[in-house]
Amino acid sequence: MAILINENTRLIVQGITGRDGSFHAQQMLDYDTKVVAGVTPGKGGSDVHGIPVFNTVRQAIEKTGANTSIIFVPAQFAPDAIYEAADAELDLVVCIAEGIPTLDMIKIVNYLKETKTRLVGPNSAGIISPGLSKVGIPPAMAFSKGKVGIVSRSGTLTYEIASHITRAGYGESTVIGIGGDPIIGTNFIDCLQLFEKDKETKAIVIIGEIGGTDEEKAAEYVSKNITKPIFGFIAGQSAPADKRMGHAGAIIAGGKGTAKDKIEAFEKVGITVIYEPEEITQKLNLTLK
Amino acid sequence: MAILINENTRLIVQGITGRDGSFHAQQMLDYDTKVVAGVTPGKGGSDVHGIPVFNTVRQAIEKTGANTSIIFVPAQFAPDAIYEAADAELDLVVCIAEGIPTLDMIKIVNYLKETKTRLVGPNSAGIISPGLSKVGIPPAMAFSKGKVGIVSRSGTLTYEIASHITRAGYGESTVIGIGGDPIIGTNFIDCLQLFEKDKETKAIVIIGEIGGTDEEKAAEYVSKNITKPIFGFIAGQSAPADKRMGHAGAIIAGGKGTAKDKIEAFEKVGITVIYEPEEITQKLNLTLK
Amino acid sequence: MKIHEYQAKEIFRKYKIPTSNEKAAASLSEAKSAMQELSYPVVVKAQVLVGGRGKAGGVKLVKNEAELTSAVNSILGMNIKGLIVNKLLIAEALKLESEYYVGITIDREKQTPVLIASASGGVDIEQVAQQTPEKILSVSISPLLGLKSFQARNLGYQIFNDTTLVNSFVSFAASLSQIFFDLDCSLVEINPLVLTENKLVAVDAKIVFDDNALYRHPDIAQLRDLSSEEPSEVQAKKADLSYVKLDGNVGCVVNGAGLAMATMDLIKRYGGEPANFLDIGGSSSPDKMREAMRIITADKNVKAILVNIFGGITRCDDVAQGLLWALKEEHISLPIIARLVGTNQDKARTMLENSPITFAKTMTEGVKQTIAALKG
Amino acid sequence: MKIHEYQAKEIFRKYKIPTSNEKAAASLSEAKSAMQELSYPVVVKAQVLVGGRGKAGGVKLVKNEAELTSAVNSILGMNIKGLIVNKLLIAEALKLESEYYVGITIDREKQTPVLIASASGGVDIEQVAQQTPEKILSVSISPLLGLKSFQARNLGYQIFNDTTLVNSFVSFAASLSQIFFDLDCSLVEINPLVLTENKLVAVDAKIVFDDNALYRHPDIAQLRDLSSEEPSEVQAKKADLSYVKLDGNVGCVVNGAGLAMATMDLIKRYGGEPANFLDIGGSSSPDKMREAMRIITADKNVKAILVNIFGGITRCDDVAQGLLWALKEEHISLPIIARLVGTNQDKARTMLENSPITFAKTMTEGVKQTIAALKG
Repeated sequence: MAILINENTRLIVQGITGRDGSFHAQQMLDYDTKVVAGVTPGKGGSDVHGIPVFNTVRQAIEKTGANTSIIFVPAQFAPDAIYEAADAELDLVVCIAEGIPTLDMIKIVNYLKETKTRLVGPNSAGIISPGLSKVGIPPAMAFSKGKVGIVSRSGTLTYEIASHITRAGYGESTVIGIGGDPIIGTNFIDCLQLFEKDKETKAIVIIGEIGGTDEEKAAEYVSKNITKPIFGFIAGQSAPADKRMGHAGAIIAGGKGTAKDKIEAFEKVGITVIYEPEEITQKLNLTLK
Repeated sequence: MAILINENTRLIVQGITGRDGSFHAQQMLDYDTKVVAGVTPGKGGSDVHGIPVFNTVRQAIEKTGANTSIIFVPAQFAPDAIYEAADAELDLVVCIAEGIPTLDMIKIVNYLKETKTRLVGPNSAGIISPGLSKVGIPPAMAFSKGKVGIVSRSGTLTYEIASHITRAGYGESTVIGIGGDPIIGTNFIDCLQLFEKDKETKAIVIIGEIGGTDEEKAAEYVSKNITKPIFGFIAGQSAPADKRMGHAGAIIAGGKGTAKDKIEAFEKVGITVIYEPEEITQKLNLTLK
Repeated sequence: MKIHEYQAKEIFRKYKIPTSNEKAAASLSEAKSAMQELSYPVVVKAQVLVGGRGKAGGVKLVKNEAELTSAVNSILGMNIKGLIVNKLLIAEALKLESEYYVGITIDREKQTPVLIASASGGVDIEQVAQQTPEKILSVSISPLLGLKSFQARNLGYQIFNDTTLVNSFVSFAASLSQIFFDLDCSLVEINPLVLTENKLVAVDAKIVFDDNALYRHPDIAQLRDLSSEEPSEVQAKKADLSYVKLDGNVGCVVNGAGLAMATMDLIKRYGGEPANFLDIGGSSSPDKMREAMRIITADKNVKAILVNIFGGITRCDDVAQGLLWALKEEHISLPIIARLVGTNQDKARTMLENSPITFAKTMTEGVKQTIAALKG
Repeated sequence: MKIHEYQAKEIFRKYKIPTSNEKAAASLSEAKSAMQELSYPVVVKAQVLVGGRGKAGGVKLVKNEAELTSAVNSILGMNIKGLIVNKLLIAEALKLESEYYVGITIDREKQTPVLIASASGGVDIEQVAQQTPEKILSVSISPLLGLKSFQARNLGYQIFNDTTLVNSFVSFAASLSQIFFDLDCSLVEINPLVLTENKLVAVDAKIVFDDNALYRHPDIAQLRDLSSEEPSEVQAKKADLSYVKLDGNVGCVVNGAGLAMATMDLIKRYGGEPANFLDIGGSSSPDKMREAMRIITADKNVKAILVNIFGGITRCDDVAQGLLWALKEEHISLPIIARLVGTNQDKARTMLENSPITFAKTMTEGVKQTIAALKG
C-alpha cells in the first residue's frame, strides 16, 4: 500500500531545467520513480536525462498521463506553478520550493479547497514510499520499505530519525515532509488519517517543532481517532522565546506553541515522546517486537 | 405552499431609515409581511413604523429570529450589506438596490457559493407570495393568491402581466423578480426548479428580455425538466441592435441574445409565447380551464 | 461608458502595453504638427464612439503631407452613424506580419471575466466566433485571484510557436487584466494585436467602463466625450434617466426597462414607430418626470406621447406632479395619453383631472389611443 | 522584518491613520529642534526593535527642555535587551481617556488573516488573551475579499457605544487591512489605540513584514535598520544563512531548521550550551559553508564547533569544500567535529581525510565528542 504516492505515481517535475530540479529528477529516476515529464515554459521540446520537457502542465499530462507533480521553481514563480498544476487537475502537488510569501500561500490553500488537488508543502522535503516511489529530495539511503509511517514539519531531522528506524529493520511505509511554513496544504491530521487507514502502517512517528499549534491539534485528533502506536518528537526545546529559528513557522507566539506545550499535549494523549533521535529504535522495540 | 417566502418569513429591512426602505417597510407591513427588524448602522435603538432598528444584522437576528432580509441601501453600500447578511447566515437576501458594479457582483456570487444564503437580485423588484408575504416593492393590487408562478428579469412588466392573471382569476403562487443585471444571484432555472416542485403552482410564466442567454438556457432546462404548462414573454423585439436599453443586461452582444433568438428557443421547447401582456389571459384559459 | 481609441491607448501605455507611435489631432494644423514626431506613412483614423469607421471611410493610409491634408479634411467633421468626427488619431503605419485578437470581457454565464484570444484577429471577431468558433480561445479569470500567468501561457502556446512571443502575449494579457480589474471595465480589447518585426503591438484599442463603477474612478469619468454623444442622451443621463433616441414619432415615458421595451414593442405591433426608449427609473421624483417630458418634446419628430406607468417603487402621484409641471412650463400641445396604475394611482388621477391628458385603462388601450391620436 | 515605531507611523499616516504629533530624533539637538513643531508635555520613546522598552526605562514623559535634555541623554545609547538605542521618537503627550487594542495578523489555524480588537488595550495584550480571553474580539478576514466594513462594525459595536467612534474604528481597521495586504505584513498593530478628546489616535505602532515578500516591496526593504540588529546576524542574512546568536560556547552548523534545533537540544541535553542556531539552508554551496564558519569563529565565546549535516538537497561534498576553504583562510584552531551523511557523503569524507576535522558517525556521538572536546 503506502499512502499518497506509490508505483502508480506518474510524476511531472515543474522546473526540471533548474539546478535543483534537474539534479533531483535524476535522483528520483534512480529511485525508479516514474518521472514521465518535465515542465519549463519555453523549454518545451527538449529533454532532461531523457525526460521530455513541455511548456505547460496541460501538455505534459496530455502526452504522458501524469497524475502528480513536484515543484522546484523559485519562490517567486512557485504560486503560478501550483495554480497551474491544480488547474490541470493533478491529484497531488508536492512543493519543495521555499520562501513563498504567506499571503500567496493563504490564497492558494483557499483556492485548492475548490479543486481535487492535494498540495503537500511548500518548503517540504517531499514524500517517499520506500521501494515504490520518491517524490522529493530525501536521500534514499535513509529509508527502506517497512511499516512505520512518518509525518514531519522538518526535512533533515526526518532523515535523521528515519535512518534509525531503517537501521533497526522496521523500515517505513511512507514518509511525508509536510513543510515548515506557517501555511501549508496538508497538515499532520490529514496524514494521520491516511496512516490510520493504511494497513501496511503499523506505527506512526510525528515530528514537530516549536511554533504554531499544529502539534497540539494533532494530539487532540490522535486521542479520538488513532489506534496505532504513535511516537512524537519535538525540536526546539532549547530555543529561547521570541527568537526566530529559520523556519517561518518556528516563532513562539504569545506563550503558545512552546516545545513544553507540545510535549505535554503529546504525553497527555498517550503519544510516546522521544527526546533524542536514536531513542526511536528502543521505543519501537518495546512496541513492535 | 408558495416558494422562497411564505408566512414563516421573518424579514429584516437593511436600509430601513432611507426614503425607499422606510416607505416599502410600511407597504410590506400593510401586506402582513412579518417585518421584524430594520438595520441601519448608527441608528440602532430607534424604530421605524414600530419596527426596531439595529446597528448590525447579527444583532437583529439575535433579537428577532429573522431569516430573510431585503436590501434598500444605496448601490455603493449594497455589497457590504449583502456580505453582512450572508455572513449572518440568513436563508434569503433580496436585493432591490440597483447600480452595483459588475465586478462587485461577480465577487459576491462567488462568495455566496460557499454560504447557505440565497441571493435574489440585485436590481430586483423582489418577491411576492400573494396572501402570505411580500419581500419587495411590487404593488399589492396587481396580485392575488393563486396558481401561476411567475419569474421575471423585469419589475413593472411583471406587474403588468400579473395584473392580467389576477384579473382573470387565476392568481399567483409566487412572483419573483430575479433582477435585470448581467450578474444575479438567482436565475430563471433556479426558480423553474422550485416551481416545478411546488404543488400549488399549476402553470409558470417566464418573462425575459434581450441581452445575455439566460432565456435560451432556461428553455433548454424546460425541455428536460418542466412538466407544467409554461408561458413566455420577451421584451425588446423592437430594440435596435447595439443600443443600450437601460438594464445593464439588455445589450445585444455579438448577434446573440436577440428577442428573435429567445422567442425561437422558447417555441422550440414548447413554451407558449405571448406577444402582448393581455394575451396571457386567453392562453391561460386554453390551458387551465 | 466608451472612450476613444486614443484615450484607451494612453491607458494602455500607462500599463506598459506597446502601441504604434501616434498622436491625436483635432485639426489640420494639429495633424501637421503631429508629423514632426511621426514619420510617413501614417494612418489617419476617425475617433468616434461607434464601430464600422473603416467601412465608412474614416480610416486612411497617407504617404505625404498632400495626402494627409486631404485625408484630414475629408474625415474631420464626417458623420459616421449619426456621430460627428471631432478628433483624429495619426498613427505610424506598421508592417503587419500577422493580426491577432485579445480581449477581456464578462462571461455572464460563468459569472467571471474571461480572457479571449484568437490567431484570426484584424477582421470582425464576432464573425469568426460565429463561423469558426474553434478559432476562438478563451479562459475564465478568477474574479478574486485575477488572471494567472499560466492561463495566458496556455493560450499563448496555442497561438504562437515562439516562446518570446508567448512571453510577450502573457504580458499583454496581464496588463489587460490589470486594466480590467483596476478600472472596473466591461471590455478591454486589442483588435488587431499585430506582429511586426517580431514584436507584438496594439494597433487598435477599445475600452468600455462599467457605468455603475465610475463613482470610484473620477479620473476615468472625466474621459467621457460628451461632444461625441447624442445631446439629448447626455441631458437624460444628467437627470438620471435612461434614454435612447430612435427615429419614430411616438414618444414614450415608462417606468422600468422591461415595461419600456414592451411598450415600444406594442407600439410597433399596432403600427407605430417609437421615437425613443425612456425609463424614468426606480425611485420616482416629479423632477425626473418633468425632465423626461422636456427631453421628449424637444425631439421634433415626436407627434404624440404615451406615458405608461405601473407604480411600485415609483409613485403615480410623483409622476402626475412632474406632468403638471411640464405642462405648465413647456406649453406642450402634443396629445398625451397616460396610463397610470399602482402605488397612489387614485391620487394621481385626481391631480390630473383638469389637465388635457387622456387616460387609458390598459397598456394596449393606451397604445391604441396614442396611435389614433397620431393620425389626427 | 521589523521596523521602528516612527517608520510604522509614517506608513500609518500615508494610509490616513491619525497618530500623535511627533518627530523622530537621533541626537539632543535634533530633539530640541523637533520641539519647534511640538508642544510640551511630550513623551520621549526609545526606538528599538524589541519589546519591553517601557520597563527598561526607554520611555519618559517630559514637561520642559531641562527634562527633555535629561531624558534624551539617558535614553540615547541605552542598551535594551542587547540592542543599542540610536533613535528616539518625540511625541506630544495625549490625555488618555481609554486605551484599546487593534491589530491584524495571520491565523495559522484558520489559514486567513485575522482582525483582533479589545477594549483592554494599553497593557500586555498577550496577558489579556491568556487571562481573560473573552475580552479579545476577533474576526477572520477573507484573503481574497479583504476586510469588509460590516466585520469591523460588528467588532466596533462591541467595543464602543458611540456611532462616531464605531465609524472611526471601522476606518482604522480598513486602513490596517489595506496596509496588511498592500505591503505583505505578518503583523500590523496599534497598542494602545487611544481615545482622546472624543477621537481615536494611534499612540504606538508595530509593523512586521513577511521577509519572503520583500522582493516585491523594494521601498519597504530599504527601511531595514541594520544598525539595530545583531551584526553577525546581519552578516549571516547577507550570505543567505539563517543564524541566531545565543550565549553558549558550542558553535553549530547544521542543514535544516528542525535538525539544527534538535542538535541544539541534544547539546543542552548532554550538558553543553549552544552558541548559536545556524541553518545553512536547502540548496548547498561551498561559499555558504565557508561564510557560516567565518561567522561562528568570529564569536569569541565559541570553544568547539559541531557540523551536523544530513544531506538531501544539500550535498556533503559542497559542505566539505566550504570547510576546507574556511580552514585554509581563517586559520581555525578550534576543535571541529563533523558528522556528514547523505548525498555524496563518501566524496566528502575523502576530501576531508587529511584535515584536522574529527568525524562522528551519529548525531549523538557528534554531540558527545564536541562536549568532550570542550573540556579539553
